[in-house]
Amino acid sequence: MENLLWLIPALPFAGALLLILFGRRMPRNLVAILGAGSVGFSALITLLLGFQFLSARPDFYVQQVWTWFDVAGFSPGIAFHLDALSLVFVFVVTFVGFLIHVYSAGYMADEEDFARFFACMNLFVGSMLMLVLADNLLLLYLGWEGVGLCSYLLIGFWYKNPANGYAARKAFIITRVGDTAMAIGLFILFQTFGTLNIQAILSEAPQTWPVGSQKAVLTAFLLLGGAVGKSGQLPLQTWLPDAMAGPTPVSALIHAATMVTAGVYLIARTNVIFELAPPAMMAVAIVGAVTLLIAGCTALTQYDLKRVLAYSTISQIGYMFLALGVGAWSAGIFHFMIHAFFKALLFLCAGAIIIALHHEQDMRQMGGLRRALPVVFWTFLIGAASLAALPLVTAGFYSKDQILWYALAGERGNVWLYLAALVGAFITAIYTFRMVFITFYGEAKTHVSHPPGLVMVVPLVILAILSTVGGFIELPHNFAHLTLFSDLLQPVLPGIAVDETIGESEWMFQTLAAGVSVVGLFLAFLFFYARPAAFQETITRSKVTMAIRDFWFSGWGFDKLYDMLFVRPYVYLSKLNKADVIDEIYTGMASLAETLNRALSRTQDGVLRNYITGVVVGAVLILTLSLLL
Amino acid sequence: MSQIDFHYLMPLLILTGGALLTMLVVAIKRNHKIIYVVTALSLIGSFLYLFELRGLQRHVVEPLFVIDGFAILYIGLTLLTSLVISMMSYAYFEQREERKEEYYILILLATLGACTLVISKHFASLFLGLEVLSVSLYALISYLRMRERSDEAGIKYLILAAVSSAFLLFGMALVYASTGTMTFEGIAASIASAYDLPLLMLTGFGMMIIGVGFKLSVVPFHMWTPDVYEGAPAPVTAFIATVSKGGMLGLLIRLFMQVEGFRFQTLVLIFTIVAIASMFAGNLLALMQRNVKRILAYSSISHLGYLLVAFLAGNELGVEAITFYLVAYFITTVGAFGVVTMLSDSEGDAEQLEDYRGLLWRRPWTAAVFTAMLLSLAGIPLTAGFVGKFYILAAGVNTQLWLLVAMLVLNSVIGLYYYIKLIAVMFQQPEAGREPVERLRPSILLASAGTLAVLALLLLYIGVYPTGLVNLIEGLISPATMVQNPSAPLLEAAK
Amino acid sequence: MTNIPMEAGLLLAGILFTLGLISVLIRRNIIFMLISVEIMLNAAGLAFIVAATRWAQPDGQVMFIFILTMAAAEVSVGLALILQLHHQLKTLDSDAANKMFG
Amino acid sequence: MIMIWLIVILMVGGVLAWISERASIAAPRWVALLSVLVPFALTIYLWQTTSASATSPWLLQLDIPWIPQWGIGFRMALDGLSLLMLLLTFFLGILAVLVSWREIDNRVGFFFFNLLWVLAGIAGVFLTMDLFLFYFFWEVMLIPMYFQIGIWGHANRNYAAYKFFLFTQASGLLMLLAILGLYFIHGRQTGTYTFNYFELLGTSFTPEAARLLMFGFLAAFLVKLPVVPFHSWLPDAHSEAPTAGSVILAGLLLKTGAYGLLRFVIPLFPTAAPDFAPWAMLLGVIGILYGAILAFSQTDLKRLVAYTSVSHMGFVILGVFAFNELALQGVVMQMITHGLSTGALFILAGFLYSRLHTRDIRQMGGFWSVAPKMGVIMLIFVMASLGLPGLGNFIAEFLTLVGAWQANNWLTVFATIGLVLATAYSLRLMQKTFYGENALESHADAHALPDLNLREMLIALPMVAAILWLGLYPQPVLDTAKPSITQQLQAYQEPEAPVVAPVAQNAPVLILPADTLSTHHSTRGGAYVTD
Repeated sequence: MENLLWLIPALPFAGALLLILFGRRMPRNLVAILGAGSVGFSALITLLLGFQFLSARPDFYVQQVWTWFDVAGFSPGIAFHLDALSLVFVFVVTFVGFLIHVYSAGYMADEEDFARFFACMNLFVGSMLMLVLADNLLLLYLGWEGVGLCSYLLIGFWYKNPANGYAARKAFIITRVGDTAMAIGLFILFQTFGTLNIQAILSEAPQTWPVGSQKAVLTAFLLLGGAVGKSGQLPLQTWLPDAMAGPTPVSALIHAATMVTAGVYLIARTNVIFELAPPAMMAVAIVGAVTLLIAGCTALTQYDLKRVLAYSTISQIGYMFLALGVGAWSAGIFHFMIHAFFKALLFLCAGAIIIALHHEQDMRQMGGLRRALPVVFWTFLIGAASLAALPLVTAGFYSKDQILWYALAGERGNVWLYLAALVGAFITAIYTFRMVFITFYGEAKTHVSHPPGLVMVVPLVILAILSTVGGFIELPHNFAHLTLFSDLLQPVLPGIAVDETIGESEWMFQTLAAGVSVVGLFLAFLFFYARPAAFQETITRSKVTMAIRDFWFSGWGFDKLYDMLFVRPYVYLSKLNKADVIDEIYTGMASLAETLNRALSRTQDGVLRNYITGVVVGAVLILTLSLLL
Repeated sequence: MSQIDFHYLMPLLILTGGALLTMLVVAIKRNHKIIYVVTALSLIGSFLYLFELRGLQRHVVEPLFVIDGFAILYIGLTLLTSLVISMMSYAYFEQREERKEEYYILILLATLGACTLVISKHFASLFLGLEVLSVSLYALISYLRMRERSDEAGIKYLILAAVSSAFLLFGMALVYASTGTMTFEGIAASIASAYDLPLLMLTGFGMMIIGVGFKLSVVPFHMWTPDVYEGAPAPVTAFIATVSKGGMLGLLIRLFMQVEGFRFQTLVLIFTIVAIASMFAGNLLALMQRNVKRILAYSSISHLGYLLVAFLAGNELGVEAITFYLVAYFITTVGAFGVVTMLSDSEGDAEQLEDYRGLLWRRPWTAAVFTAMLLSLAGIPLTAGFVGKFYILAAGVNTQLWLLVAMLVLNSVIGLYYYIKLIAVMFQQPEAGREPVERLRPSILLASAGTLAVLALLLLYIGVYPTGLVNLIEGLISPATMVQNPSAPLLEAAK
Repeated sequence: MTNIPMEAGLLLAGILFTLGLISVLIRRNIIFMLISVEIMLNAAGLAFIVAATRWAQPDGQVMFIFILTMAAAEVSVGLALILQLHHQLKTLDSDAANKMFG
Repeated sequence: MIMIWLIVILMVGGVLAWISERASIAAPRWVALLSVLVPFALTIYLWQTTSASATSPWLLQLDIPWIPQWGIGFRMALDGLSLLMLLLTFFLGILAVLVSWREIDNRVGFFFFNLLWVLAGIAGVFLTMDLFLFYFFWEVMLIPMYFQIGIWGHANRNYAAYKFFLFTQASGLLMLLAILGLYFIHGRQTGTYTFNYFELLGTSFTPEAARLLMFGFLAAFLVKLPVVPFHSWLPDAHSEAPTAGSVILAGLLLKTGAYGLLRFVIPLFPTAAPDFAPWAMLLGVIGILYGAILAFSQTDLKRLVAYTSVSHMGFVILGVFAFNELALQGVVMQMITHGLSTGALFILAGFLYSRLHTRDIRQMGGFWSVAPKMGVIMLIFVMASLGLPGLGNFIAEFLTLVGAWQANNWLTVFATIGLVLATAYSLRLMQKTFYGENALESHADAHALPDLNLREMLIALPMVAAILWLGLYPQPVLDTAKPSITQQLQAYQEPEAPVVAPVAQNAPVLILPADTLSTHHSTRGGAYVTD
């Protein structure tokens, strides 16, 4: 059975290949079937393998398909490694991926480049699976870059609009910055361990590097660089909101559920190295905490539905980073899974709205959609509740609560991290329900023309169910103490020790967290449903609040900052030197020769007496030389 | 003079006889074809006689001449070059109204002068050879009397050559005054023990360098070169560029080797400066030039600079290199001027760059030959010029003349520019190129074309397989051992 | 005779030579230039004779005769050329013969 | 003998192509195609049938006396490195013939003559093991290339052709000086005056001499590669050359520089090269960054691609001077994959030019909608040029960087930053051509840009297949290169061992009777067998 492992990434790749080669000549139905079907089969195999894995409980399955290359003992294979961690990711990628593919068949139905879309999507799923299944970091890097490429292709799917192309390039380049750091990290790892095989490195590292050793810290930071780029965390988060230029299913799959969490996967995968580098762990936590606050604040101010969701994604991944940073590995992964469900759901709902409103994304043009799109409303509401972590009934509550708790009580946690996470949860609740109220309540501003068809609705419903029940596989120990998920991950990810002194008061903090999200919901109700005008007035009255709002709206000015610091100088420098200043040296040499030529030509004036003078001068010189020396 | 002396001097005597015979024939009947045949026969005869002399011992005709392998090599080279030039002259002069017959007398006499130069070992024979060569050249340069430029070139050459002769003579007189002998070995003997040259000698050598430098057209005595090249008829230009310079170079080598001039830093320094200046001046002057004959003139200045690099190496390898380079250079130059001759019409010589535009498409074979010649001048592989340049560089590197070698490399690059500019002009699209006013009968051009073809093939052959020529040169020069110089046992291991 | 040192003779020849050279340089008339060159040649001849006297050899005299012969040949060719040039340029100014340059 | 045949077939084919022009205008094309296909098939055959023995990396050797007086022989030898380079040469040669099929319509015969002779010269460079012969071929390949640029090039062709010729000549002559210096030093030490590569390998120098000679060799190779600041001939030559010329320039001529570094600089100067290594690597890094920055702002499509070559070739020198197997394997891969990817980009530029008659990317854009096939191909090679894993260039760059990291951390960091800049220019290229609003829509005829036809697909698909193959399973290539790379590095791996017995001035180590010279067995050159 585990011999089928290679098929999981291979099927989507095969689908992509067929679609690239023959897609344009295929009927649309076939394209959709091929596209969704190949991912579906992958999901099926995952299911089979997953059952086997769960029942047999091996540490991992490994399958080497072929040796990629072998140079001087460096022999990374095209080899797949399935353990609990990858299983979770593969499961999410294939299942959510499959659902989104199905949804896309409806969403993209009117698109001209139907085949290209599915080809890219399949290529993406394949690369993503490669990433999470890779048994060595180089293959992981292949998947890593592959998903980057697909992200580029899909953000720029509507290539005719230069803005989309810009967003696509921005995404690729900024993530490439992170990738570069990661590549350097790989160099260090290879130099130290002579291999890039993940398991080998993880088992070697503790023997080679003492805790806190300089190299371990450096490596961890470099890997963090890669993770930060891919996952849209500070300081490389600016590409993700712009990435919303792609079709909405793309945003759902790539920029919410899967690719952007690759950073989380990388850190979790190399957890041993991070454990050896406490400063890096701290950095992960701080990056997460700061990012979740900044992105949350920005999400409060956005009007573009997809941008709100994008910032929310950044913020939620911030939670995952926070969890990883405090050593709550399985909590981070758990949140990843739950987030994948509800964020994909939210995006798909947003997609349904957008397509229903003729590609209208501005929330101010929406409103009152509750009645026009009831299914979308309910599913969106479920997703939003999960995102806002409304207590008890949502999956989001359980996953986020774990993170909050460990941020405080974990051995690496502290009050500040906890406070940041708590405030973040509060903000999350506000902006989530701001969306709900503005979009679905109030009066309708745009006519709904295009209600979603069955292919679109079914994935919504399934995801809505998952967003609710997904949380019940891991319940707090003071609640029901169900630890299915963390048990699963136990062999891969180390557990977390809890500070016993505050262990007693866990109830209190859980209630606090629940309360915060309910208060947030209430405030959103107040500001955006009950008294929107008054709230608006409060904001606009004061210059300070206006300035804050503008600052938040601009994503805390990062875009502008980078533009000024990097983009403009680079473009300016490049344009300035377009003609290549070094060429001037050679042009100069050429003109020097020309000048000399002109000067010498003047001596050849054709006058006999001057020629004789030349001879005489030469004679004098020679005689002087021979007499003087 | 014994009988054996006559035997050894026979090639020169044949030439003299040929010249006299031509004169007589002209007196009897002016016929271009007959004169042409007589000339060719006497050159060929003279050349064939050289085979008689091969392998014989070095022979000295006291006190004036010495005939050794070196001399035979240079005489042979001179004769062949003259032959080739006269072959190409036929078509050239056939289309011109002037009396053409005396031209061949002058060619024969000039060749005789050059041959005398390379076998002389005495100031008197040196002077005689030089003047026979020079006076013939005055007439040759201005042979096309009706052309204003011919006359101008002639008078310029005459005055300058006379001035330089005066320098040479005065220098010889000073050397004579200092040593009391005019034979090379006598001079060598008198300074053999000297660590430093006496003032009189130095002045004398200095003034002789002026005379020699003029003939070689090296900086700063080069200024006549472009004007004379431009004004003289194309075949004569070829003659000046090759035979006249080759003869003088042969003499210079013999003199310098004999007196071991390389021992004296001053002389070496002078030649170094002259070499570098010639390379630069020649190449820089040619850079933007638009007259092909002038380009070739300037290029010859720089090539003499290159030759001086090998000359300064001052050992057997250097002499071999010079000789090899001369062969390559002769073939190339004669070939290049041969093309110019071929393309010239009765109006004037084909010397403007415009005349060559699109030549590759109009007359592909001619253009191909010209391209090959230019590439050889530039020293690009597959041509003899490359091997020659390689040889010179080898000589320079061997003696570790790094400065000169570096300058040579630098100048090769500068020079490349105008050679490939010429080539580029040839493959540009023709824009109603100036066709020759009247074309000769193909049969007349056949000789020229055939000669050019032979030259081109030779160029490639030597470029690809230089072994034969190298063997010949080494075989003729080594036993000559003009100087018993033990400090240069080079390359013997590889032989 | 013998009490005139060789150096003096050579000096005389040198002065003559220089005079000739200077006059070649400053004269524009081609005939005069030719004459000046002859002076230089004869200066060289004189130097040969002085040298021959020093060594009491006939070689120098022989050289002088060579020089004379050669000078005659040169002048004859030169005059012919000058004639032709005058025919074309209508002047004997050597500076006028500057059609070729560059 | 097969090695000579490879070259002779090309040369004869060239002459035949020229002559056959009289028969018909199509004849030279077929002649040319055939005369490249045959050597290609022969090389593949060689690749499949021969393998390096445990003791010697040499697969074939040949030694025919040529100018025995000077110790010059027609010496050739084939090892894995040469074999790979030959494969690349003939592969790109075939493509170059195919792209010229319709593009060249005047003086077809002469064009193919030049094309084939360039290839012959390049093949000679990759095969020869005699330094004189090496220089000979080194120069021989320039002239036909010069003609190609000068006759069939674009508007500014003369300038470009001059520049190309002057740069390469100047640097080549410096190499010639170094070769001569090497020749005489070796000759004085051993009494054996020879240009035989295998014998010269053991020469020992004073540090001063070694440095000077190495710089002589470096001059030629660095200019050819090219390394900033000697690169300025390249953008002009590449952009003005006809498509086939650009392909050969970028794909092959630059590789001769890299090959020279591997074959000559590294093994000949094991003492001087490490001293220079940091500087060389610095030059490489500067090249990577400088080329990338310049590529970013170019508006001429071919010029842009040309500057990317500058950037990519920076990796080559970076890797070469890292002196380890990883880096050198990376370099070999880089030579091959860059040949393919940049060749492909030039071919695509040629396709676009033949349709649009412009190379200005400001006048392009949005072509995906009309020419999606071309778009996919372009995308693949753009991705290759930015080093996307899965394509050959990634393996090359990664191995190079991993290897370079062992040698110098900081420089490798900066080189890695080059990957980001590569992304910037590559994506800009894609954006300006295939993304955005269709630039042709404003014209009356929106379909002025037909998609790739069958012949063009026939050119493009093998390249795609090759670059994917190299990206996913490069092992055959790596295995082929391995023995020769180990060989080149021998002097570096065991620094304590007396690699080169220090040869005293008056105690020649090699005392050989003159007549055994041509079949002399040099320990460092491997068993020397004439075939």
